[in-house]
Amino acid sequence: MNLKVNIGNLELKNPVLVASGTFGFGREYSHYIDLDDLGGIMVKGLTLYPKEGNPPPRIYETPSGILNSVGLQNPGVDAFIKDELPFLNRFNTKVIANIAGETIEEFVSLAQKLNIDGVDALEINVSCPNVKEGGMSFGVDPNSVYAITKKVKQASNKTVIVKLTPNVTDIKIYAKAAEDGGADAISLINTVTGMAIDINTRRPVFKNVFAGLSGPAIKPIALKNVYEAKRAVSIPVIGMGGISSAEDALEFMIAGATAVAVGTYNFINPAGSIDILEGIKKYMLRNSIFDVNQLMNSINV
Amino acid sequence: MNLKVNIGNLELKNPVLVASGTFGFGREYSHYIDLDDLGGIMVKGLTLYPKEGNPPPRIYETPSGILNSVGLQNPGVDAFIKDELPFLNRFNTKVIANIAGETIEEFVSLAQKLNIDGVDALEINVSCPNVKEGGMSFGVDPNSVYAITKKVKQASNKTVIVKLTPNVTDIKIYAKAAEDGGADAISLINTVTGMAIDINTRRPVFKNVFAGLSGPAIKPIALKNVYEAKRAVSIPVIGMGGISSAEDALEFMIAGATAVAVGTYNFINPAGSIDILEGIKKYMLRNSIFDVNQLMNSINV
Amino acid sequence: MRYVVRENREISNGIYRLRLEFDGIPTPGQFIMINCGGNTLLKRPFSICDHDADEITIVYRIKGKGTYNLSKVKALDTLEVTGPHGHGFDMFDKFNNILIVGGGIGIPPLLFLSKKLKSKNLKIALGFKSDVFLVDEFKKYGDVVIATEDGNTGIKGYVTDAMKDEIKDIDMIYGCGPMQMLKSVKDMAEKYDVPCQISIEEHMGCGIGACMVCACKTKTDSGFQYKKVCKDGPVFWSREVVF
Amino acid sequence: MRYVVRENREISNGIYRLRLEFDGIPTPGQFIMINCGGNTLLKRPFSICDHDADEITIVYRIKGKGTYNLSKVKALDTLEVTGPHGHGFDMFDKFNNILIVGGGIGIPPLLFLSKKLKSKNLKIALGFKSDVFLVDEFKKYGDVVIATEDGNTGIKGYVTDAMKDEIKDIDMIYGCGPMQMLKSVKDMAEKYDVPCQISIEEHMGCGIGACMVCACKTKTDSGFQYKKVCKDGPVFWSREVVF
Ligand SMILES: Cc1cc2nc3c(=O)[nH]c(=O)nc-3n(C[C@H](O)[C@H](O)[C@H](O)COP(=O)(O)OP(=O)(O)OC[C@H]3O[C@@H](n4cnc5c(N)ncnc54)[C@H](O)[C@@H]3O)c2cc1C
Ligand SMILES: Cc1cc2nc3c(=O)[nH]c(=O)nc-3n(C[C@H](O)[C@H](O)[C@H](O)COP(=O)(O)OP(=O)(O)OC[C@H]3O[C@@H](n4cnc5c(N)ncnc54)[C@H](O)[C@@H]3O)c2cc1C
Ligand SMILES: Cc1cc2nc3c(=O)[nH]c(=O)nc-3n(C[C@H](O)[C@H](O)[C@H](O)COP(=O)(O)O)c2cc1C
Ligand SMILES: Cc1cc2nc3c(=O)[nH]c(=O)nc-3n(C[C@H](O)[C@H](O)[C@H](O)COP(=O)(O)O)c2cc1C
Ligand code: FES
Ligand code: FES
Repeated sequence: MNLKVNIGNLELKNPVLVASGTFGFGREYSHYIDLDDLGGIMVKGLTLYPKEGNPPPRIYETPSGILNSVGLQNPGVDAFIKDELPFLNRFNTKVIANIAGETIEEFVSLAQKLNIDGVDALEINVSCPNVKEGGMSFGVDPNSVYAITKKVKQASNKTVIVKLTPNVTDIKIYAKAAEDGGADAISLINTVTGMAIDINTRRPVFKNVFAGLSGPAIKPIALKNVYEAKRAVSIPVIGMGGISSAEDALEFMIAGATAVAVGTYNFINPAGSIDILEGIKKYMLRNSIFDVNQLMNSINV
Repeated sequence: MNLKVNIGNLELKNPVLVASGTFGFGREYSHYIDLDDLGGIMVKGLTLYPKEGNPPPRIYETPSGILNSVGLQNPGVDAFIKDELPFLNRFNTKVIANIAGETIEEFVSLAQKLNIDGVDALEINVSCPNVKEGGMSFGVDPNSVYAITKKVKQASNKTVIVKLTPNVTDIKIYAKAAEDGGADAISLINTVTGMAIDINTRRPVFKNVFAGLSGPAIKPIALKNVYEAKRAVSIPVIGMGGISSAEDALEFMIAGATAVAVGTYNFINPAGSIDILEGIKKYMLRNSIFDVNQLMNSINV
Repeated sequence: MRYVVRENREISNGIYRLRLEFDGIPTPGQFIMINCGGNTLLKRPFSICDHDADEITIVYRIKGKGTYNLSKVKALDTLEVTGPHGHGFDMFDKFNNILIVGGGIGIPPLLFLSKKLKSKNLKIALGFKSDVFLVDEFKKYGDVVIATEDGNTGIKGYVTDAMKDEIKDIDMIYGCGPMQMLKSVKDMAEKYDVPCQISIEEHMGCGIGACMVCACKTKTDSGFQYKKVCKDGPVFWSREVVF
Repeated sequence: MRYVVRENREISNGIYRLRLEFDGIPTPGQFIMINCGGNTLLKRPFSICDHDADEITIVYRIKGKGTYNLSKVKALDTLEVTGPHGHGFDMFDKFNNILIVGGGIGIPPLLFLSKKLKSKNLKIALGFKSDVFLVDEFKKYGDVVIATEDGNTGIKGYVTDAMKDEIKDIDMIYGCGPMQMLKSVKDMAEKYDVPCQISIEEHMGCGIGACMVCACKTKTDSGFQYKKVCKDGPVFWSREVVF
């Protein structure tokens, strides 16, 4: 059975990744699964300088979903390279560094700092809803998506993936902007912007008012975006958003995703990513599919 | 306790409405609740001619939500006036006619035909994701929203409400377009576009591929849209999307909604709208709020 | 309404019978909607399999998470239920020789129908994959022939094969079961020109006729029309239904 | 991991004790995450209240839908559980006179701590709204004073009032309870210059230190830092915590 898939020049041993921000830098989950079994790890979003993130509360459960407002708390790219990357490199899996700049220059600096061994790809996060500077304001402007992609691509010798937000009228335009900017792949979706109010205090639950919705609730939305984006570009698509079972992952692959990322479901089942991979294999056996690439974009419309 | 609220010139006896398409023309629910108790009824979307709608399946359950693809099946505006309106007018509640045209001219014709006694307001549906002609293509173009609103407003002697789609980058622009076009109020959200795939047949579940997501899953998204829209306009906002409890309804009111509409929850609990109204009253008593209008937009940010 | 569960028991492989306190007066072919709990959202429709003074019985198969949850319910638990809903089987005084054709989990409502029709001359053809259920109960009301796909019990094959020999001298046919079976029943009824009613399944939202999601394509003079399974049906004249 | 429930019983008004088969080795102050089923998504954190060879006990209050669902679980049901998680209370040989201060549903982990500290001289101050629980169990390990807000049992008032008289000659304080109480405990510990550890609650995602949602604001030389309640905590030195 062939499970290998290619994202640009990056070969993944299987199509199951873990989504940025839900898996830290892999350390904690290494007690629950063998990280070697993953196609790759999309690490927590990295910024040029350490970032403390937003004040609590940072999470709120909604029907079949969660709202989060972490605000990119992370130790900064230098500490990542020094303290976290060596640990990750002990494993035989791909490391995809998720980067978030407040300016185009920051994205470029991040890319340059990550032109090192042990980093296999960059995922450009132009779609974080939880920060004031940069974040989603880039992601909802096709010109910014294009410009950031282009500059990062010039600065980087890695596979460059652009992560898109679903909070737009027409995802195709953004997918195309990334492709035109030279992206090797796109990934989607980042969280859907949402909100919650405490009716007793009549205050927003989150200090930032808005927060990012993830989890099973958003799966139908994610699937639609992946399907549409795939039809706008010829580069590979990495699908995510609510994936919580092999069946979910298969929907994304059939809709056009070359690989999938498991996010919120890691919280519910720390071995969820591997369970999903096993379920994909079973489905392939049951359906006599010997190469996972046959599944990709195999939708009959 | 005062529960009366005003939507333009329209006075509702209380702020709880039922959302278009989830309540038919009231007949069926009249066996479960006293329609007199509702603030108003937003009837199933009406088209100029009878419409058969989409082939089945038309519904699919997702985590805490449903995808629907009814495709506006309805008997047409004339049959509504002849066969359904007299029944509705037996009750002491407001009738809000939801209209869906394929062209601006159709919207105008619909509005003209509904310039009759017994119809209290129009809700312009520029945001149906389930039809080929018109539907959401209008709703994602601010100019269309403006133009349709303006023409309908000219043609109608009713309170005109414009129903917005959340499938846009910036809801504020659309809310403003409706206000600029002369809308008396806006209502939101219509369904969020989503998709599902049958992994065994590898076909989309729905013939139209995409369908509309509603129910508790979308509540955080709806609330965010209501809050943002309210901050862009000075006309009243009618909030909906996933409301399934008095607490949910209160969140929408605190975020800025003058009235709320219960949609998918009617399916789960046919007396849900009234239970929600009762819950709002209890909250008001508990919090010594004697006028429901004090709640509106009372968020502390 | 919340009703108390009186019994919930596996009666065959993956098939359960649930007896429920109930105060409505259903007719055969009608259904109820049950909130199956867990993380289901919509209520699930189930045909009424039997009705006594203050109790109804449904028989269901575990299909997905709703029916799985339902199978875990115990006597004295309560369930949120609406109904009876829908337009059931029409029963006619003028017809005496009646053929009842059921397949798989479509069989339960036909038991209630058979009970109500019991004064008639009933031929009952039931088809199963392998394990049979409710057969003894049907025997109280008429002659039963059985078909199983694997030949486990009765004729090996489809119920429509078993049915062929029964159809002469029949005044009226009632059918419930999988689409493919209903289509064969419809075709046979038309071939022999026997009036025939069939019960159709479609995914539901409201269950009461308001939301238009449970569309059944039916013939009209001018073309076709989508009727509502939950209100116009679930029972339709087979001639009307466009498969 | 799936573990078998051995007992789940209401021990006070809305307060339940759940005994669960368990094969981890927890220390006091650590917690487990339980999938409470129903339509909850995230697992819920609960402190370990007791531990024996192959069993842990938690004591919980019904708060929302997760704990409500949990209260319906019966002996022999199984629960999906991860843990033990987190950094618990540090226990020091050098300290002998120890004050334990608990409020409301923050009390359970202090029982496990008291048990592990039992060779010490323990003063235990427990505060409740009205109904008390676990008091007899604590009496096995030290002198217990009780405060209830309505005066139902013990001193009328807050546990921090009851605590005032205990603080002299104390080497170390451990606290768990509502924010406001922890703040008072912290202030008093600082006033009397007694080392003090408190257990903090924050809403959690992963529960294992990966997602950064369970932020606790802590002091650093240069300003402040958000630490993780689930991994760096839930127990912190009270001096560190910025309320
Ligand atoms: C009028 C009517 C009467 C029925 N009577 C019976 C009966 O007596 N016994 C029995 O076992 N089953 C009966 N069914 C089918 C039963 O409703 C489904 O098996 C059940 O809804 C499946 O729910 P689930 O959560 O287990 O499966 P899932 O597949 O997880 O359900 C997902 C969604 O699809 C819907 N769905 C799935 N299958 C069907 C179906 N065949 N028909 C309608 N909706 C479906 C569910 O209601 C739910 O909304 C009847 C269906 C209809 C329409
Ligand atoms: C380290 C730790 C130990 C705990 N130990 C206990 C214990 O021993 N006994 C006990 O009764 N309770 C304990 N709690 C609180 C308990 O986790 C919450 O009461 C519970 O999660 C509420 O879930 P719910 O679904 O009933 O309530 P809801 O309010 O419906 O929960 C909604 C969401 O908010 C979260 N949440 C709500 N309240 C809290 C809270 N206080 N802390 C963290 N998350 C919360 C839930 O986990 C869930 O994700 C502890 C919390 C923490 C952080
Ligand atoms: C707690 C949390 C933190 C996240 N942090 C990041 C991040 O740092 N960078 C990023 O690109 N996406 C981040 N995401 C988004 C996820 O990577 C993913 O796109 C999104 O959650 C949808 O997938 P899911 O529904 O499977 O979780 C975060 C999500 C969550 C829930
Ligand atoms: C089955 C169904 C049919 C609908 N039909 C219409 C319609 O005809 N016109 C319209 O404006 N909105 C229609 N809607 C959208 C609802 O009015 C509402 O905006 C949406 O469902 C969000 O609310 P909810 O989550 O409470 O259902 C329909 C929704 C559903 C579920
Ligand atoms: S299920 Fe709503 S009309 Fe039939
Ligand atoms: S809950 Fe995820 S880091 Fe603490």
